[in-house]
Amino acid sequence: MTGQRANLPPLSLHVPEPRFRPGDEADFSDVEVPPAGATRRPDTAAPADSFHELAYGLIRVLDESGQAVGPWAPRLDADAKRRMLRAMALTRAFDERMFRAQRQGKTSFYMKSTGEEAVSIGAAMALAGDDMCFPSYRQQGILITRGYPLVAMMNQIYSNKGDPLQGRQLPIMYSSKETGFFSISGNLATQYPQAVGWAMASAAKGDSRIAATWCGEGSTAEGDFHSACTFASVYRAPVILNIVNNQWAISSFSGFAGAEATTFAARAIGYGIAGLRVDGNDALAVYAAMDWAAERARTNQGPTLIEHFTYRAEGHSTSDDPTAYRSAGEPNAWPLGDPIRRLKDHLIAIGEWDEERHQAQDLELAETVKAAQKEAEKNGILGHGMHQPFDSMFEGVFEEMPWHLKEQSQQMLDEQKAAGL
Amino acid sequence: MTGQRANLPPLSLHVPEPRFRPGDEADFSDVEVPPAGATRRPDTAAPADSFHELAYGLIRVLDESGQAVGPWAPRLDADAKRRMLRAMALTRAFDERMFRAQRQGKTSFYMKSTGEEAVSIGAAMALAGDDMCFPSYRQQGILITRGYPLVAMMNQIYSNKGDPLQGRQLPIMYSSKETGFFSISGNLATQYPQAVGWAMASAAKGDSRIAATWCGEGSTAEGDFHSACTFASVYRAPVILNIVNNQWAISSFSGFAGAEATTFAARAIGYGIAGLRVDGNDALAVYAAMDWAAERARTNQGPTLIEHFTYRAEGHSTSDDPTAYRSAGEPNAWPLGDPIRRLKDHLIAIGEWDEERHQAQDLELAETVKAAQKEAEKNGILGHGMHQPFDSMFEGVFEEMPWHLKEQSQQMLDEQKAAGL
Amino acid sequence: MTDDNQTTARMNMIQAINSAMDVMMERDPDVVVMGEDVGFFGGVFRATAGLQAKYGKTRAFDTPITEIGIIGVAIGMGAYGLRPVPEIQFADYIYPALDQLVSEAARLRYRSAADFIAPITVRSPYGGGIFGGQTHSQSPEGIFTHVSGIKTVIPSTPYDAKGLLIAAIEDNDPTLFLEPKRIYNGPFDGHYDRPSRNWSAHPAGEVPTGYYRIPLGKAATVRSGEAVTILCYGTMVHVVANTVEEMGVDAEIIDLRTLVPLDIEAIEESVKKTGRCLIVHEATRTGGFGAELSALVQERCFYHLEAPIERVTGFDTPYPHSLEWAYFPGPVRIGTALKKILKD
Amino acid sequence: MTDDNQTTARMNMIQAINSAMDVMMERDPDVVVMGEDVGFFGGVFRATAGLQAKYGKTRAFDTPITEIGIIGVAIGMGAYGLRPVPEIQFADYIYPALDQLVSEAARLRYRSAADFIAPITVRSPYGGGIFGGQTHSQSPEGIFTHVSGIKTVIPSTPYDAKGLLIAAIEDNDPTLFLEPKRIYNGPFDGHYDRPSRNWSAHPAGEVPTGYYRIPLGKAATVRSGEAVTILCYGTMVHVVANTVEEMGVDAEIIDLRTLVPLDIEAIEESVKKTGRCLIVHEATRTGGFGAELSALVQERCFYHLEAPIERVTGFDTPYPHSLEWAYFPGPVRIGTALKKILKD
Ligand SMILES: Cc1ncc(C[n+]2csc(CCOP(=O)(O)OP(=O)(O)O)c2C)c(N)n1
Ligand SMILES: Cc1ncc(C[n+]2csc(CCOP(=O)(O)OP(=O)(O)O)c2C)c(N)n1
Ligand SMILES: [Mg+2]
Ligand SMILES: [Mg+2]
Repeated sequence: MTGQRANLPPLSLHVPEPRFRPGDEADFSDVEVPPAGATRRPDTAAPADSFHELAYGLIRVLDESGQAVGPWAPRLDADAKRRMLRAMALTRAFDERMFRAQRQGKTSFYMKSTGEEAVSIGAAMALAGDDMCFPSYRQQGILITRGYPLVAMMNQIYSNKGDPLQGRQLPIMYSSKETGFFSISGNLATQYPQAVGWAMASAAKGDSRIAATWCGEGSTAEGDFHSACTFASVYRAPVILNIVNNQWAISSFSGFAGAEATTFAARAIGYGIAGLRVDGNDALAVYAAMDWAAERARTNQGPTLIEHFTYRAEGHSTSDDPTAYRSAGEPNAWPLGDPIRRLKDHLIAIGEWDEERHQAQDLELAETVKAAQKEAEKNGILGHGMHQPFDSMFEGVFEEMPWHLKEQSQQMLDEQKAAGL
Repeated sequence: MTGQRANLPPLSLHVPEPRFRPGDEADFSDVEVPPAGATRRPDTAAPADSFHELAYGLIRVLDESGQAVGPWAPRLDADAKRRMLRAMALTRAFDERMFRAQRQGKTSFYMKSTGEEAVSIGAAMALAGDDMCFPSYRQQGILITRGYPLVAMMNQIYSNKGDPLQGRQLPIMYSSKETGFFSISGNLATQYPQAVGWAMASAAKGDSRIAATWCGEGSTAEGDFHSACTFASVYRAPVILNIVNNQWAISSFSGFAGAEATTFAARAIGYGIAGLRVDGNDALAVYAAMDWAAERARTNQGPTLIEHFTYRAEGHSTSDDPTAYRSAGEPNAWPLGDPIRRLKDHLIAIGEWDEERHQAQDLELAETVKAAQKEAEKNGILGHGMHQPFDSMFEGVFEEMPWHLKEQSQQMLDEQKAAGL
Repeated sequence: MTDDNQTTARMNMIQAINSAMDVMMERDPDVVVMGEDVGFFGGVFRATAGLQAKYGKTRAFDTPITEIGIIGVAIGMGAYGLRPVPEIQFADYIYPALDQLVSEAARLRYRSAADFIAPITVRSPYGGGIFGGQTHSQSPEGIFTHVSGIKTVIPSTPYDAKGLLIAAIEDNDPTLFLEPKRIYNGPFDGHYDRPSRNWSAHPAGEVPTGYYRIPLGKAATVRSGEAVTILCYGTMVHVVANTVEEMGVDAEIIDLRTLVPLDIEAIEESVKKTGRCLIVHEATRTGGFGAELSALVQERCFYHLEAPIERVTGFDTPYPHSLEWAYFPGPVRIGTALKKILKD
Repeated sequence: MTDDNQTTARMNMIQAINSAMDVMMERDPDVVVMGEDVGFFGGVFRATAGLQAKYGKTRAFDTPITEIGIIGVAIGMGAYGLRPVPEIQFADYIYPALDQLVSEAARLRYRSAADFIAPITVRSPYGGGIFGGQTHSQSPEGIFTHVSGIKTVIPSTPYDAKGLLIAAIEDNDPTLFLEPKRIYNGPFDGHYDRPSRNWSAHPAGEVPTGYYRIPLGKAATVRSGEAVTILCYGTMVHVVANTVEEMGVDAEIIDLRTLVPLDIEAIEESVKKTGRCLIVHEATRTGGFGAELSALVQERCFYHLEAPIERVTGFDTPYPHSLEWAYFPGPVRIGTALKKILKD
């Protein structure tokens, strides 16, 4: 054969390493933050390959002085913005309380969305109420925005007798068809092709509802993500594919999902679909991007993939301590700020909000959450008593219970009884 | 909620449709074929994001007059080019003969690579002999280029007693570690992450050997493809990821893999890795692209993804008739021509070949293949007699045969004996 | 469950399967078929031939080659309210979709407390006997019968195939419908060296042209007998029936038709009558569905058993290309086992 | 198989597993560990803690979150000549990798006539008892024991875990090494409402610090007895042992340790002695490995059996979060089955 090998240095394997580890001082001063308002907003009918640069930039609306600027600034009235702020603050209050409940041994597990509230709430505000969401486990903000009862959420978290999912699912794995919120899976990214399928069905039926789905940047590596993007591209499905790039996947930084090489929004370019990269801590930018993508979907322009660039301000879940693998200073050093503070500052800057009202609202929301918790705990907490009849375990595996489950159920009941349980 | 739904037309589902179906006249006159030599050749150390346009163009070397032109024209002497031509012609002759053997009932299955010979042979010429190939089922040209014995290939196809794979695999699922040719799988795209793993191992060990892999454009939809690209990007693996875009996947045209939306080379951009799109019927262009990618890999610049734009001139395999789903005229109307004819014309144009020699070579190769076939058939053909001892079936499931396989083996032998077989 | 007085026609198993989808697509606009090459071409085995021409591209369509995607998208469509019938081109290629099938389709109803369901019917040709080598011959049913929340159906005749497929499509649970490809064109007696037959001569090749159902979970007694009960399904039903006939054994042959949920009553009743039991399947032995059958029979009929329950199955090796007929559980192996059971 | 006179130390199962990898990475530069969060962080259960610091990033590294990729890449590394030990974070997440495991790792040696091999050891925590809900509690061993070409190993103590893991890493065949996460920290007697114990009080928590092997395919007799044989593995070994003790039954308890290849001799010998057999596992019942065990025992010990073989297993439902302890095959269920077996 030809291919004479040149006298080359040996190969070496590159293994990514985050910039800061425990003990390091986090310094993001070199992170380029493009100015708010600087990104162009293509027509929603523009071909996907006419705005590739949007996959590499960062759509930002809120500037340093709290003003909403540029072509992406959404036409949202102050009421809507206050509702948005409120949903974000409520989500945070809810997270705080439920995290604490887990620490108090009232349930097995919890996951906060702290610092990422804008991603789900900005999105939920931009979608129609009957659009279908296929979330991952960190979009509780959608349920809260859509008015799903806090008590029902807590009942699920406690797996108690009020749990709509009958104690079957790990805490926070909500499901509410009525709310347009698909059953959350423990298996990452499986919801992605499902969302595309739902959207394809809606399109095939000449419906007007669209679908949206979310996954973390780490989860984009799963095969399901790729299948979904391929299907979405091929059939021009009316779906919005959201990547929540909070820069961490448990202990693995985004470099292990490919962030050293390019943005996650650039995946869209690979499939020839529309791609946006958005400041995920800017609720108005998230809203605007979702609104734009929804219009594309509704007008048969096909799918949009949106990278929401944000930061996971706390641990992955109640099961980990983030200071074991990243600099303790990162959350505060992160330059894109806190989404709640930024929207609040905006409302104050435009004269539609003030510190007093904010504090009052925080107090009120804390009370609301506390009251809901009290209510929910009336239905029980995990591990303290059996909240579902034993044999409920056998229901719902199939629509009709087959003989073998009936038998197993009966045998269990008999045994429990014989044992005096 | 906000999100007032505008008064929009109903959604509709786009289902791709190829341009020509049986009965249609295939007309590719509007297919834009960029002139040979027009594409720039970046330095092999150039960053992957500095030549995105190469993923949308078409690297071509051989021009209409048979000259090798432009920056990608490889420095290959006439001998090497003649070896290349010979390997291509031999591959075609082999395919013809084995296809016929299947039709004659001598084996169960065969797959030709007609029209795509340049993709595997141009590649094999550019790689070092000890670089590791992870092919799909249509790269028999690699084995032939590397001098693997035709008789051994045929023995495999016949599952006869000379079969190096002991009759265990479907015809054409070759394996030869010595030849740097990984065991072909029946399951599409599984070789992609394996190739990346091999390359990562080579890099981790400070070796100098690189890996290359191939899959069809249809197979790029598999999750394995995505996993492989992600791993390759993250660890900058010294691997060349080849997509053979022959425009058909059994009966499904490339639109069902996403070709309506963008090129397959553009997938590279999505992962932030180097991407090239090459005229797959131009053996010199394939060689040049592989050579460039190999140099990148060997100098720790990481992976390159190459789309080889070609055309599957015949059926998918012996199991289908392509005129049932595409225009019978397509293969001839296809504008990029036949790879063998094009390289032959080039060699003639530069005065290094002539029609007589070509015809003589064709005759000689046909004889070579015929002789090999005669030789191979001495070892038997499929279905005529048992070519492997019955109990060989139980060997090689594990390194050492466990008791249950020993028992099954013994029982089978006893039963066969009792039945007088 | 049949429309009365409907006409019948001679069908092979492919045609019967095609007819089931045709009938259901006609009756229910929410039924869609999809998969690799199933659209214009009508499937590599022609099972969906003509459906795209009749029902349009949004109801019968080709898909990208990603089994994850095919099943994941079908689940999403099911959640929307459609009743998708995805095809996996060969059962050997179902593994990439396993997570979507096991963690999603099979679990959706349960985990959402029936808020969402996945009423999908996954069709896939399975089994050996066509010289397909190790990746076109597998029988993976044993993987799915272990998964709670999914039904597994395997027909053995054109008549059953149509009736069962209609029932599966109408079922609100995810169903794996495995099609024994060796008998697509005709019943197979296990003698690969004899001329092949087609369904035209077989009574179950006479198939109603319209709608009818065969309920899931009900076995069929293919032959009544007193000497031994033989449990089998798919291709093996015919191999068993022929072997029994050749040997002149008074066996009761039960064609399970549905593996989950299983017709345990039929099994129990028969084994209690015969006192002996043989289980035959093509899948590899260890941990195959035969193990479950053996365990169940033993648990329920222990005091009626006069001889050990035997299993004749594929060996615990991949399906070898050239030794296909040594691997295939044919008349010799079944016959030997029968003799052994009857001797004791 | 042990270095003589080596020192021992108190280890829980995580530490023993960590030590096995440490020892092997020290001895063999081709051993690499990889998986989601296994690098810097040392794994969500800390099984790989310290290995990256000691052996560097190219031998212990984090991976993208794609199980297809983790196994596919490990196979390629194995083909190169390394001996990869990939971790799947929870066994519930192994399904996306099924095709790479079944169609590739398990088949590579066979289909290439040993031209290429996949000497990989896939580690994964499995089983319930930690309130993990349905996607952090599964026991999928029954899917893999049905697949020819892959070995399945499940330890029940720190001592066994280390010795078996070393043997698995040295083995040239692909091995699935399932780690019973409920007993990572201590043996579990099945009474979830009693204080948990840790390995420090258990003899098998004393583990040699250096190299030793426990051969694959050999079961351990945890308790000798005459009344009944109990076949079990992983967490259930301890639950069974404790139940037997509480009930005062003279049971022979066999810890299978390796499911494929199985120690059939130990099983046969024991059942022929006791005439009775109970099988216990946590996985769902239908088509679980218990079915295979039951079938094998029945086939080989039929004339010695004095009562039906019983199975106590997980139910055929997903693992429910709140009713975890009703699902878990605990002392009540095991006790009831024992009484039934002994009564007959
Ligand atoms: C298929 C699968 N593999 C692995 C896991 C374990 N796991 C749960 S969350 C997680 C990290 C996900 O990170 P990312 O996608 O970035 O989402 P984030 O938690 O940051 O929102 C992992 C690896 C899982 N749940 N499912
Ligand atoms: C996992 C898997 N799914 C489906 C198939 C069936 N199949 C074999 S070849 C093929 C088409 C592949 O097309 P492409 O990737 O374009 O390669 P080409 O045949 O054109 O070279 C299909 C669907 C398979 N072998 N494996
Ligand atoms: Mg993340
Ligand atoms: Mg192709």
